[in-house]
Order: sequence, then C-alpha cells, then structure tokens
Amino acid sequence: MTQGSTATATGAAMRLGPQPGEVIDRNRTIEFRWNGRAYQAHPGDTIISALAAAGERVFSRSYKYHRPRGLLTADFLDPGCQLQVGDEPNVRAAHRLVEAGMDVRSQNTWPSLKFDVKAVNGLAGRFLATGFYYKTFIKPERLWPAYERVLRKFVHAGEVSPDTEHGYYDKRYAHPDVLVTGGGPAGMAAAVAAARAGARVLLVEEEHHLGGHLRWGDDTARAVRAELAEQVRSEPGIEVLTDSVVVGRYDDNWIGVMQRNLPHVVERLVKVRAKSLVVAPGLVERPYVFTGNDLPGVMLSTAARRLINLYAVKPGERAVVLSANPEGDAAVADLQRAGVEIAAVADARRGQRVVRARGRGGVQSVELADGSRIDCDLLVTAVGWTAPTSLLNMAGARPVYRPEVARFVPDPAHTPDGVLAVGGIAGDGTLDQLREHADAVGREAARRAAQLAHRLHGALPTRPRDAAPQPAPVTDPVPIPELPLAEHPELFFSTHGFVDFSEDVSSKDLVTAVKEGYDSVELVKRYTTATMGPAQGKLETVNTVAIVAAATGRSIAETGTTTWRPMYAPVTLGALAGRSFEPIRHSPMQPWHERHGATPLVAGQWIRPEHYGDPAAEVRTVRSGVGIIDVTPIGKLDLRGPDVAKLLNLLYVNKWSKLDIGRVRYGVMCADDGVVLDDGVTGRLGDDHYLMSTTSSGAATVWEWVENWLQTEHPDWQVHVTPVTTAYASINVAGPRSRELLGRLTEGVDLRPEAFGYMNVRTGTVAGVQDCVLWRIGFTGELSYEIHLPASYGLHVWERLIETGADLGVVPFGVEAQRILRLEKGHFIVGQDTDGLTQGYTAGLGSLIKLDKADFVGKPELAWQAERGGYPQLVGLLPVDGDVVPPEASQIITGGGHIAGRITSSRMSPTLGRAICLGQVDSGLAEAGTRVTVRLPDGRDVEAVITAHHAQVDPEGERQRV
Amino acid sequence: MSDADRSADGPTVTIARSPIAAPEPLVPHRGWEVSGRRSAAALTITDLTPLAKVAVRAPMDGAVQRALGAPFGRAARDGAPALDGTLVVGSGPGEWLVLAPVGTAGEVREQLAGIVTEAGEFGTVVDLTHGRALLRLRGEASADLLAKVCAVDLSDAVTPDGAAFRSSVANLVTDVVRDDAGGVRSYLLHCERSSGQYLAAALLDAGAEFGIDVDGFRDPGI
Amino acid sequence: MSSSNNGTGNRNGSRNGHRPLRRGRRYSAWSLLQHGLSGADWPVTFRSHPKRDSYDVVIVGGGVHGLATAYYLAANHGIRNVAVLEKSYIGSGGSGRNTAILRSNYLTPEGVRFYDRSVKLYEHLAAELNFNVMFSQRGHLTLAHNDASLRTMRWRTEVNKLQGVDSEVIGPDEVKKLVPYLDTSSTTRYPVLGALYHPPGGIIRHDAVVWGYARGADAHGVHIHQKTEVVGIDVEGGRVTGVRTDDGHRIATPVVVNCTAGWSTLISDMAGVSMPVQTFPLQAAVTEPVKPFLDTVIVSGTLHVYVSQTDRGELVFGASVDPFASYSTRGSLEFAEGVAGHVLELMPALSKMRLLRQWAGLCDMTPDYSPIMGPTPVGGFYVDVGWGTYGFKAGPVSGEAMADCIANERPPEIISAFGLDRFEAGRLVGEKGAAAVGH
Amino acid sequence: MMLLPCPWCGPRNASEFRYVGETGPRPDPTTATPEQWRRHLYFHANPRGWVRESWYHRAGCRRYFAAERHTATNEVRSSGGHS
Ligand SMILES: Cc1cc2nc3c(=O)[nH]c(=O)nc-3n(C[C@H](O)[C@H](O)[C@H](O)COP(=O)(O)OP(=O)(O)OC[C@H]3O[C@@H](n4cnc5c(N)ncnc54)[C@H](O)[C@@H]3O)c2cc1C
Ligand SMILES: NC(=O)c1ccc[n+]([C@@H]2O[C@H](COP(=O)([O-])OP(=O)(O)OC[C@H]3O[C@@H](n4cnc5c(N)ncnc54)[C@H](O)[C@@H]3O)[C@@H](O)[C@H]2O)c1
Ligand SMILES: Cc1cc2nc3c(=O)[nH]c(=O)nc-3n(C[C@H](O)[C@H](O)[C@H](O)COP(=O)(O)O)c2cc1C
Ligand SMILES: [Zn+2]
Repeated sequence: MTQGSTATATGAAMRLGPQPGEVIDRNRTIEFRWNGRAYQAHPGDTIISALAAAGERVFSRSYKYHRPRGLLTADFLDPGCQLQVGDEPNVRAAHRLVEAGMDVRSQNTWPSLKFDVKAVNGLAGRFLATGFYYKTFIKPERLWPAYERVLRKFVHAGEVSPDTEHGYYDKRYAHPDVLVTGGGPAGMAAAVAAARAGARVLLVEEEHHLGGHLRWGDDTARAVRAELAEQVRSEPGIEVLTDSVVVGRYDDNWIGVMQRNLPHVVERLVKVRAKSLVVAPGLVERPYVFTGNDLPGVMLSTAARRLINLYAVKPGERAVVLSANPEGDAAVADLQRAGVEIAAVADARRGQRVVRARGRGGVQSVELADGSRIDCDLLVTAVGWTAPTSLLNMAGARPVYRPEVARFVPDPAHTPDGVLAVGGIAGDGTLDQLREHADAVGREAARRAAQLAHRLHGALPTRPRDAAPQPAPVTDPVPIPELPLAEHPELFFSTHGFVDFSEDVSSKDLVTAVKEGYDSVELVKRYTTATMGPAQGKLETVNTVAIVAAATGRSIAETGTTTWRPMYAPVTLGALAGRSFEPIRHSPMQPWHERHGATPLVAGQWIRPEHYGDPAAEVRTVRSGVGIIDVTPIGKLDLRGPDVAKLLNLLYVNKWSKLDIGRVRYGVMCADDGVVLDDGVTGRLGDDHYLMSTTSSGAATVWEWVENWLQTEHPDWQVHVTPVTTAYASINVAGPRSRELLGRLTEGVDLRPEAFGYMNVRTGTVAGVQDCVLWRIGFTGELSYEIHLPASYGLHVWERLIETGADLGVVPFGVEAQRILRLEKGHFIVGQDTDGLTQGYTAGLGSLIKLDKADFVGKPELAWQAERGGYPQLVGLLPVDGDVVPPEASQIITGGGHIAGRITSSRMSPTLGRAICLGQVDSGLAEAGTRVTVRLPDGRDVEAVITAHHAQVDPEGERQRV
Repeated sequence: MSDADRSADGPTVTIARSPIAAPEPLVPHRGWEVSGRRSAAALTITDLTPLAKVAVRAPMDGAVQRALGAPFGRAARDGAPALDGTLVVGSGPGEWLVLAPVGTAGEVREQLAGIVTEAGEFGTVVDLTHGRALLRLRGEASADLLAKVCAVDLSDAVTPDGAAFRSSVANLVTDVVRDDAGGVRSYLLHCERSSGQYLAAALLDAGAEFGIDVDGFRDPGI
Repeated sequence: MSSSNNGTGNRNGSRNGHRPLRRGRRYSAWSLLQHGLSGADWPVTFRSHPKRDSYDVVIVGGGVHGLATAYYLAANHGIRNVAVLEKSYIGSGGSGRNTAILRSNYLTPEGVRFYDRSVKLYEHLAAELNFNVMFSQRGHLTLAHNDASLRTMRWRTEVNKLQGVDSEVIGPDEVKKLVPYLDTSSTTRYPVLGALYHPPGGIIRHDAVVWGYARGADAHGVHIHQKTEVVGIDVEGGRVTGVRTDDGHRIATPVVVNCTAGWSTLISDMAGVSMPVQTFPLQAAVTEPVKPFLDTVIVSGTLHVYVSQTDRGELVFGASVDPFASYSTRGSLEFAEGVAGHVLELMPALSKMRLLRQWAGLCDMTPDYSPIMGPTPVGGFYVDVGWGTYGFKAGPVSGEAMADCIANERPPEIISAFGLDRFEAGRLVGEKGAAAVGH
Repeated sequence: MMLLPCPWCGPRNASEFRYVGETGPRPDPTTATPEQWRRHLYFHANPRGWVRESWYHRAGCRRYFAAERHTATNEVRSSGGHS
C-alpha cells in the first residue's frame, strides 16, 4: 500500500450501519494519520473509534514486556490507548476526538508497533519480576551509571519536544451553590433538582456529551437521557461544562475543574468554590484478572457497547462473553444486534469463569473453567464495578467495602456536610429509583448551600446594610431515600493475569511482593508500582487489594485501599500555570530610561536601570559634577499622628524623641532577635507628620512590621501609616554641582547651606511641581538632594533636570554606579553585607544602638551581644594588590583553610583607582591594620588589609556637608 | 508659573501622566495627558488615573464615617453635602477613599480635613492622587472578565452594585468597587500606581475573548 | 552504652565488613537468574516479630533516620536488641514522600562537612546494604535569577571548595548545555544569570533506601514493628524508662530515640521536652512519564521549585513548604498551579505534559534550617529531628552519628553544632540564608 | 484552599493572608532572662489540634487578627480582633 492511499487505508471494515445513539457525523469525513498512514474518520469519532472502525486492533506496546495492547475500556482510562499526537505525548486516544490532519503515532515502539524489538523483554519476564532492579546492578559500583542509562532507554512514554509552543491557557473562578460532578442520569437529575430549588449549579461532564451510560443504553435509556438533557438545558440556573473534568477537591470545597475544547484557549482551569459538591461519577467497570487478559480483543462490556452504540463500530466477529450482571447481558444483546457471532456466554452468576485467553497479537481462543476452549476474536467481560470514590476520599470521606456488592460504597456518616454522593457510586436500583434519589440529593445540596450562604453572607460587608435580610433558608433536611445495593458476586481473579495494565504488573507480582515481606497494600504499591500509572487506581485498585488480601489472608476491608489523591484526571502544566500573573513595577521615568538605552535590572518586582553604558564614568561624574538617579523604588511610609515619635523609638535602635521639624535622621531596625532588618532615613515634615524611607526590597516587609507593632502591641497609639512608595517619584541629585542644578528649578526653598543643611528636609516646588519633598541626604557621600515629587510629574521633572543641567554636564546614573558610590562611602546594604544572622553590633552599629532607651525591638538580644563580645564584624578592606577585585563571597581564611570571614561587597573604585571591599570577619581579625588572606574563586590567595573605616572615600564626611 | 518653567522657546507646562500607556490620540486634560480615543465596544476599559483620590482614616463606625456616608464595604455617591460629585468608598475598616473630578484634590482634601476636625476623632487625610492608578471596566461581560483574575464572588448576592472590597486581582492587591453606570455593569479598580500598567495589560489580555476595547478619558469620569 | 564498640566504622559504614545476610538471602544478578529459573520464592526482606517486653533502645519512627540509626547501632556498635516502632508502614512519613534529591553543597562549614559525609555513605550504600538504592549522581543545578542569589551561590561554592566538595558557579551558556530545555534567554521575567553546579548531587530511589536499611537492620536482629504507634513515654527521675504503644503494650527501655520528623514535637512532648520545631506540610507532585530529556536536578530558589526526571520518565516537582503550619497531608491546588507555572517559566516547552498526582508530607522546621540532634535534658531521651525539607539526604550520616552518640553517650564531633541547647544559648547555625528551597 | 473568615472582610481564600503563627506575649524586655527570651522567639506549642494563631489580611483589609484552627483538618473555629 502506498502512502496516502486513503481509500484502502480507511477500510472502515468494522463500521456498522447507522445506530440510534451514534455520535458520529456520517455526512462528513476527515482524514488523519496513524503511524504515517492516512486514515479516515467522521467528526465525533475518537481516534480509537476511527482506528477500530478501520479494523485496527493493536495500538500500543506494554510498559515492561512490550506486549501488544488494544482497546480495553474505550474511554479516557483505556491503558492501551495512550498515543502521541503531534508534539503532545500520552494522549488518551479513546477519549480525544479526531481532528483533520492529526498526526497520531504509537509510543515507544521500535522499529514499529508490529515488530517491536523490546518485546524480547517478554521472554525474559521471569527474570524481570517485580523489584528486580533492587536485586541487581549492585556490583561493581562503577558500572551502575551505565546500567542506569540503559534503564532510561526503556522508559515507556511519549515524547516532548523542545520546540513546543507555550499555547494560550487560562483560568477562571466560579462560585456555584452546587457543583455536580458527572452528567449521567444521576448528575443531571440532581442538577435540575438543585436548580429548581433556587441554587446556581455547575454541571461538569468528562465526556463530550451529557448522558453517562444512558448514551449506550436501549430506547428507554436514550429517551430518559433526552428528557433529562432537555430539563438541564431549559434550567437557567445550570451552567454545563462538557469535555471537562473535576480533577480535585481541596479544603472547604475548593475544586479544580479542567475545561477542554474551548474556542480561545487550549485548556482552562476553573477554580470553583462550591457550597455543595455532588459527586455523581457513576461506576467504572472493573477488568477481570486471568491469564491472557491483556490480549487485544479482550474488552469490557461497556467498551463493546460504546463502540457499537456511540461509534457504530463492530468490536469483533465472534465473541465469548463473561457476564456477571445485567450490563453483561445487555452487551450480549448489543453484540448480536451488531452482527457479532456469540460463540459462548459464560455466566459468572452460575459459577462459570474464564481462566485463559490465548492468541498471538490478539485473542484467538478462550478457555473456560470447565475446560472448554472456544475459538473467537473477542472476549467481553462484565464482572463488576469499581466505585470511583476518589473525590469523596479527597474530601475526607471513608467509603466502606461491602462484600455482598463487591465494591466500596460511600458512608454518609463519614462524609463532610458539603459533599453528597449520588447515582451509581451510591447504590443501584431502577432508573426511577435513581432519579428519585438524585432529586432528593439535588434538593438537599441546594438546601445546604443556601444555609451556608446565609451563614457566610452574615459576615459580608459588601451588601447594603439596609437591604432586606436574606430569606432564612429552609432548615429541614430533605429526606434522601436509600438506594438499594444489588448483590454482585466478588469476581476479582481466577488465574494469574495483569492487574495494572499500564504498569505491566501482574497478580503474580503482587503475590511475590507480599511473600517478600511487603505485606501491606501501601508497600505492595510502592514495590510493584501497581496503581501508580496513568489510571491512578481507577481500574486496578480493587483487584490489587483483593489479591493482596488473598495473599496475606486478610479481608479486603482490613486490607484497605491506597490513598486517592488529585489529579482525578491528569492536567496539563499549561492549564495549571494559566496566564502568568507576576506583577511588575515601573517608575514614572521608565519610558525615559528605555529611550536612553538603560540596561534593565530586575530587582524583585521592580525593573530599574542598572546603568546607561558606563557605570564607572557615571561614578566619576557624580564625584566631579552632578548626576541624577531614579530611586523611586525606595520604600516610603507616610506616618501621621501624635504618637509617631513613640513608634520610631520602638522600631529603630536609635533615639527619635528629639527630631525637629525639618530634620531627617538615619535609623536601623532590628528584629527581636537582634538581627538587622532594614535601614533608612525618616524626616519630620510637621508636628505630627513624618515620612519614613526604607530599603527598596524591604518596603513591603517594613510596612507590615510597623502595622504589626501598632495593631497588636500598641493599638492605643494614634498613628496612621500610609504606604506612599509610588505616590512619589524619587530622584537623587548628587554631586558637587547638585545645588547649582537644583537651584535653577526650585522655588520656595532656600538651598543655601546655612539655610538647608545636611540631614534636613524641606518641601517646595521643583520644575513647577508643588508639594515636593527635598531631603539633603545621600547614599553617595556627595552633596546631594533626594527629591520625592508627586509621581505623575516624575517624567516631567526628570526631563527638566536633564535639560536644565546640560551645561553642568548632568548625567543619569544607574544602580551599579550607586552601588560603587555607596561602597566607596562605606554604607552597608542590608541583606548583602548583612545576612539572616547578622546582629546589630556585627553590622558596626555600636554607636547607633542606644541601650539606655527603655525598650526597643531587639534590645535584649543586642544587649547580650554587646555583653558577650567576640562577634564577627563588618569591616572595610583594601586588597594589598589594588588591581585585584576579589569577587563578592570570596572567603577570608586563616591557616589551614579555616573560614574566618568573607567579602560581602567588592568593586574597583573609579575614584581611587583600586579595589575596595566590605567584609565580615571574625572578631580577632577586625582590628584596623590586620592583614587577612582572601581565597579567590580560582584558588589563588591574596592579602587584604582591614581599614579603620568602612568608607574609603571621604571617611570624615566633608563632601556631603558642604 | 515660575521663571524656571520658561525655556527659551516659551513656557513649559507641567504635565501629569498616568502610569498606563495611553492609546492615541493623546489629548491634554486639566494638566494631564489622557487618551482621547472613543470606543463603542460592549466591554471597555478606561484609565481614570487623573481623578483626584484622597484617603481618609478615622475610627470605624464613628462620626467621620457618619459624615462620609459609606461604611466599610460600600461605596456612596454624594455621601456628604460637602462632597458633591465624588464617590466615597468604604475601602477598609476605618478607611475611606474619596474619588473626585480631575484637579479637585486640594479642595477635597480641605473638605475632608474639615469633616475630620468637626468629628473630633483621631483622623487623617492623605492625597493619593499620584500614588495610585484607577481603571474602569464597563460592560455586561465585565464580571466574566473579572472572574478570570479575581477570586471574590461577583454575584449580586455577594457584591451588588455599590459593593467595595479589596482583594487580589491578577495577583495584585486592588480595591474593587462595583459601580454600575447607567444600568450597565461596571467596576472601578484601584491599585498602586507603579503596577497600573501591569494591571491594565492583564485586564486587556483577560478581556480579549470578550472583545474588550480601550475607551479614552471623558469628563468627569467618576 | 555498655555493648558499644568505639569508632565510626570503615569506608562503607559497617565495621569489619560484617555480612549478616546469609547465603541465599543476598541479591545479585546470579541469584536473580537462579530464582528466575527455579521460580523459588525470595526470602522475606524484613520480618515481623512479637514485641518484647524490653529493648536496649527503642527508636520511634520508621523512616530513613530511625531505620538507619537502628542499622548502625547494630552494624557498627553491636547493639542489636533494638526496636523500631512505626505507627503506619515503614517509609510512610517524609522518607516515602520526598523528592529524593541528594547533595552536599550547603552554606556553612558544619553543614557541608555533615552532608558530604552522607553523600559519601550513599555512594556505597547499595553495596553496603546489598540492595540497589539506585543513587543517580546526575548533577544538581541551582539557578540564580538575580544578583543576590548569584552572590549566595558564590558564597556556597567557596565554602564547598574549602571543604573539598565539588561545586562551581557556571554561566547561562553552560547551563543551557546541561539542560537544553531551559529557556536561558535574557528576556524572560526571571532570566537565568548563572547556576551553582554540583556534580555529585542527584536523586535516589527513596523507598529502596528505607527498605534497604530495614532489611539490613532486620538481618542484624533489629525488630521492626509496623502499625505500632507510640502514645506515651514514661520518665522517672529525669530518665526515660519505657514507651507505651496504641495496642496497649508497655515496652521498658533506657533509651528512646525520637526520629519522627513532622510529628517530633508530639513525641518530645510525651517526654516533657519542648523543642523549637514547627510542623509544615511540604508538597510534591509527579507528571506522567515522557521519554528522558532532563539529565540533572534543577532547583530555582527564586521561583520556589525543583524538578528532576526519574528513571521511569516522570518529572518530580517540589517547592517550598506550605505557607502555614499544619499536619494536613492533603495538598493544595495552589501548589500544583504554582509549581506548573514556575516549571514553565523555566522550560516553556513542557506545557503539554500533564500532572498525574500530588501529595504532601510533614516537615519539622527549625528556626535556623538545621537539625536538632543528640541528647536532651531527659536522660536517655535522644532526638534526631528538625529535618525540615532536607533530611532525606542526611539519613545515613544521621544514623551513623546517632548510633555513635547513643553507644558512646556523647555527641560525636560531626553533629556537635546541632544540639538542642543552641537555641536557648543563642548559637544558631547559619544555614537559613541558603536553605530556603534548598533540596 | 482553606477559607479564612476575616473578621472584617468575611470569608476569603487563605492565599490572601500572611500566616503569622502562634504568638505569645512578648516577655518584659527589662527582666527576661536570655532563656525566656529565646523561648519566646523560637519555641511553639505546635499541637496537632486546635491552635490560636495570628494572620494578616495582606490582600484585603490589612488587619492582624487571631483565629483558632485545627491543624489536622484546617477547620477554623472562631476569629476575633487582633491577637
Ligand atoms: C514532599 C517532600 C519533599 C522532600 N524532598 C527532600 C529532598 O529532595 N531531599 C531531602 O534530603 N529531603 C527531602 N525532604 C525531607 C525528608 O523527606 C525528611 O526530612 C526525611 O524523610 C525525614 O526522615 P525521618 O526518618 O526523620 O522521618 P520520616 O520519614 O517522616 O519518619 C518518621 C516516622 O515516624 C512515624 N511516627 C510518627 N509518630 C509516631 C508515633 N507516635 N509512633 C510511631 N511512629 C510514629 C511516622 O509514621 C513516620 O513514618 C522532603 C520532604 C517532603 C515532605
Ligand atoms: N455505566 C453503566 O453502564 C452502568 C453500569 C452499572 C450501573 N449503572 C447504573 O446507572 C446508574 C448510574 O448512573 P450515574 O449517573 O450515577 O452514572 P453514569 O455512569 O451514567 O454517569 C456518570 C458520568 O460522570 C462522568 N464523570 C465521572 N467522573 C467525572 C469527573 N471527575 N468529572 C467530570 N465527569 C465525571 C462520567 O463521564 C459519566 O458520564 C446507576 O443506577 C447504576 O447502577 C450503569
Ligand atoms: C519520588 C517519587 C516519585 C513518585 N512517582 C509516582 C508515580 O509515578 N505515580 C504515582 O502514582 N505516584 C508517585 N509517587 C507518589 C506516591 O504515589 C504517593 O502519593 C506518595 O508516596 C505519598 O503517599 P500517599 O499518597 O499514599 O499519602 C511518587 C512519590 C515519590 C516520592
Ligand atoms: Zn480582611
């Protein structure tokens, strides 16, 4: 056959004539590719139904032994139907609808699905038994990395590509009164009842259509489906999400829903806060364990019925059916109607069993317990159900195992109030009983939601106080009729076969694990990996538990299950991530910086100019002329009230009682463990009005810190704190000519040194902008003014400074120049020159800390630090070879490589033409003049000398006082 | 205007700018540069940053609150006679935000200071016009848009017209006021100035599926 | 303790190459072949026993710390009358739910020395225990997205090198070579400025470590009692005399070792010892498997995420502890959202991979991100706790040191910085700086 | 995600809050011994059960308040003014 010869490829050999419940659109045909060949499908087909219609039976190879695998459940869980679609791995092809042009491939098969060389693993199976890798590759130790590389080659999965585009995924929130999980009859009926009782309902269905199992039922079932679907549609209080799945239930009914198949979005995570959660996922049909149970052609009754009724695909030609329930019997009828020859029906209710299926690449014959052997290409099993209680368990409920019905059943006594189970998961019964039950549950869910809403709304400040009070909710619980439980034989295994199809774990592996001492279900799980694959136990848990129970001689109830956890169905990372909401912050001058080639620096949320090309030149201009820097990110808190001075005295280590209006002061805050927290200056603008500045990175923390002390320790103090960091654009005008520059633009402030001295604050007009705050301070050690001006005018003033100062040679400078300038001046940076354990005295704050104050935050620890002595100290250092700049974090060592400190800041000083540093050293080395050894990252040692001051430029502070 | 504001080419005027980039045409409006764009879309976003924004702090449930007419959690128009043409938002326990027409911050501040003095309580008034960004979303889909970025229940039962709350919007602390305009659902969003551009961009992105468009500033905006 | 031998054992940890596993119990390719051919059953890995009325040492907690302590007590010091009491199944605590990242590139000299010893023990653990623990030394990368973290990484590197630990700071290009899927362009919100590269770091099959120690301890005669919860500790005259269990037993013992990590204050409270420990959940998650594409462990402190790919092909994700103290192991959607968002920041091409399962474990956080090890004010009551988010890698060295501490009745040098008394004395260990997300 | 009942704003997602934790009264700094002081700084009850603790409504009213929470179920029993 030639590539692309679609006519032959599609075949449609197994496609039946029109079926009453079919979901395919026969009027249209689309084309897609399977392992390189073209196939045809109808819209509405899943990938697998289209392939099955074309007569394909093998879709994958198994995890360990590379056994051929086909269709088992024909839904999302189908372990043999995980395929690669384009660049998307592990696509659930029995759920995913075919799209035109899809490129579908089988995973981890080489050279092809038909002839897979790794199938030799199957022959070696007896040596690859469970846990084999713990028992081998132990010696010689040096070969293990090579073994490991080989093991990794065997990973059974799809592939990701480095070129995959990050598509558009997003999220939304929803606040329904009632969330209904599952759109089968139970879910639909509960949703309608809840909506009619006044609740806003969100109804979520994993499949593409509402209806649940009714979709593949008889005429009556389909009629009921249509009726319920119509009721749902006409109920305005119900929002329906199909092709969407409830993936997890978290504290306080916080529920994740994955919404797929949307027009604008690849996938959307809906985050739901539901007042009531109704769990209506139906039942999952359980596979039967016997030898050969994984052969293509062995399938569940629901799979066969889906194929026939939904997709009009004939599942095989000649079938054996193992039936233990009415659904199995219905499957027999469906098969007959579809023209499948029924070779035999083994009725498990009468003790008949299948013990083995034989065949190469697919079922060829089946052996029954009575020894008979029947030729066939299809074996359909209907041996019972697993209750997918996952969401209930996540909510803290404890479903109990009931042997007479051979499944776990929810226990309302151990289910939280906000969660109700309904439908097949809760019990059996006629469709009428089911609807009656669902109706009661829906109304009860609405009632509980209303009650909760009433309670919560009482606490909400957002509703008008004079509005009519919410009607008190109905209080009497709706009586919920019991659903009967239909007896069902316990059918878990007859001979050894596969239990976890995805993980290639057999019942024999489980028994072996138990014998080796892994004798609880949790240890068995981890030793064998049963239930750890893509279905997460929905298909395999009960069989696993039953086999462990048998092997240990305990009952299933005693054995218990492993823990159910989210995700109920796997969720793409894209959907979980959604749009990236990472706030960023810009100063008003940002457009100017961008226009003038500033190199951006990401500093927390702020984007700042690191430099404008040449930081050393920027430094030189500040030292010789004038420069301006955008320091808007500096934290600013507006403090007002009669008790501000008390607050400052409490939070800063130094004294604040006598700060005159118009003065500013530097202060350091420590935490109660004496560790340096933040520093900055605070100025007094009026009687009861102060402006506090903090470090840029500490702004948010300091605000919360201040509020904490005010709200919890001193609620009686009259202080109001307003964060005004970005209410002001902040510009530092620095350099010997800064006064001259500012003088040209300033009104209402006498800038002469005798009128506006160092450490003073004035308010006035700059470049026509009123209400500017000017502080005569600076980080650079030069004459400088920090102007805080109403932020909307930031760009205006900045541009005016640049224009007006052109003849003075004004330049903008960035964060890097500022770091150099401050290092020359010996100012430390909290968090760089200090760390999480640096207490006040270590940071060299001895003269600032006033232990004679009655109290301040950190005082006791600082007092003990002073008393104890012997602490490390922050010091200035000069490398003896001034050309060597030891990288920051270089270690200071003493004999034998003992660490005695480290360089915390280090730069080449453009002003001095040599390297300068700050560092922390052990107390014995802190004396000025001490020579220390610095180990450079390249292993060389260099000498450095401790200096008397932290500052290397103008230690006396002459320049800033002019 | 001072001498300093005159250059050789004539007077330069101070220009106030919002942190949010404005689409053309840019037009001056009472000292601010605003967008003059007009949109007839069913869902629009408008930058209202130029409005006067004044914060008041005083005891909760005291005389100041009675004078302002809006308790925490609610917004009131013309709450007090002195505050005609403003929107008073009960933005926190003992905290109010007063929004007023462009250029009126000074007056409003004075009036509020008067109210506080009269009340005889410990209270303070801070002009935050330049410290915050303000946006308006308008259109029936505004709640659907907001539901993509804000976890608070936007139904009438919880946040009816006039509701005010502070919460996280696109991961940014934001004051939200439900302020239906002319019977159309509408929200005011108020955040730190420096993140205004970020918030506007996040809303435009979230609103794309609803056909959101930018509508320029129109007086009085409030 | 009377029966002790002094000394710390040989290179592989156990002294004198003592091999307690009888013929036929040893694992090897040969024995695998034999069992495969004969179909005979494997011997029991660890047995269950009736409880004795008294033991020389009772260890509370059947995680890696408790089991390793038991193993080294028996193997290195000949103290074999030891019981490990575990309320659930062995490894049900942090040891069975951790992201299994091992490394030794800590920040403080005492930390580096300690964890380096552990990595060395891990390197030979498979041979020591005759149980393949699948230690994959594939290298460990800590990414720096800003100056401050780059500086901390240099700091760590320099301290590491001085202790002889292989660490270096590498640039974005070298990072890209190691992890081609990483977006190392400079235009991302969190650009990769460099990374701390630590070649000996890697991942391990965590359950195998637990089982291997259990099997080794069992072979030496240690009793492992699963499904046995300690509900009380008897203290008389300032010394422990016994423990009480939920099945009504009282077990007499002069020595109780608290190895219960997230539950450790509950146990210490029973003995009247208070500890500066708070319990926080730490979450993890795995994706569905894909073909191997990620060869190193990646950690980003700024983005609070770490990622590795197991030999089964799944990506294993972790983050920092939950934002509030709790004993809940239910996990949260925020965690899954955050971790996915951060992983995609780093590797945007992975948006179509799917998260399969998430879970949580409990972490015993201390104020200085360092453990609390050694004796307490109550005689015979020892603690090996405060393991926070990083204690799996410390299992072997902790077991070795605690065994030594108990046998010799004083803490060996290697854990001398980690005593309980340091908090009241104000001598905190300086790991806090680097350990925030430090797997 | 746990809902925390803010005494001012009503129930909100826990992610809007900053956890402050168990807080005790600050010992008298003039008389406390180093041991007492460091117990205050570093030691907590850490019960598996009900605990009284402080929270800060960072994304809302910006108030510190106390709440009682069960550390195993995360159920919140009551909340009141500041701690
Ligand atoms: C999600 C997660 C990821 C992590 N990632 C890493 C990592 O990558 N690298 C790393 O080094 N560390 C990591 N850690 C930390 C590491 O898992 C722990 O520090 C380590 O496992 C602690 O071991 P343990 O033996 O002390 O405690 P656990 O393994 O927690 O064992 C304590 C045992 O005590 C039992 N117990 C408690 N109370 C009682 C009682 N009353 N009676 C009897 N038994 C009791 C418990 O059931 C439990 O089994 C992680 C932790 C978590 C939760
Ligand atoms: N499937 C069958 O053929 C079958 C088998 C046995 C019993 N029954 C009977 O049918 C009734 C069951 O009806 P029902 O409505 O409870 O079940 P149902 O199986 O008819 O419908 C459940 C629906 O929930 C959906 N679902 C499951 N988990 C979901 C999730 N996490 N998110 C979104 N959707 C999810 C499923 O796709 C399914 O469509 C009972 O009377 C039962 O005895 C039917
Ligand atoms: C390193 C590691 C890898 C894991 N891989 C898987 C996996 O592939 N599939 C799976 O279902 N669970 C996996 N788990 C999670 C376990 O199933 C389980 O959730 C975890 O051990 C916590 O136990 P619990 O869920 O029973 O409480 C893994 C856990 C760890 C620590
Ligand atoms: Zn609040």
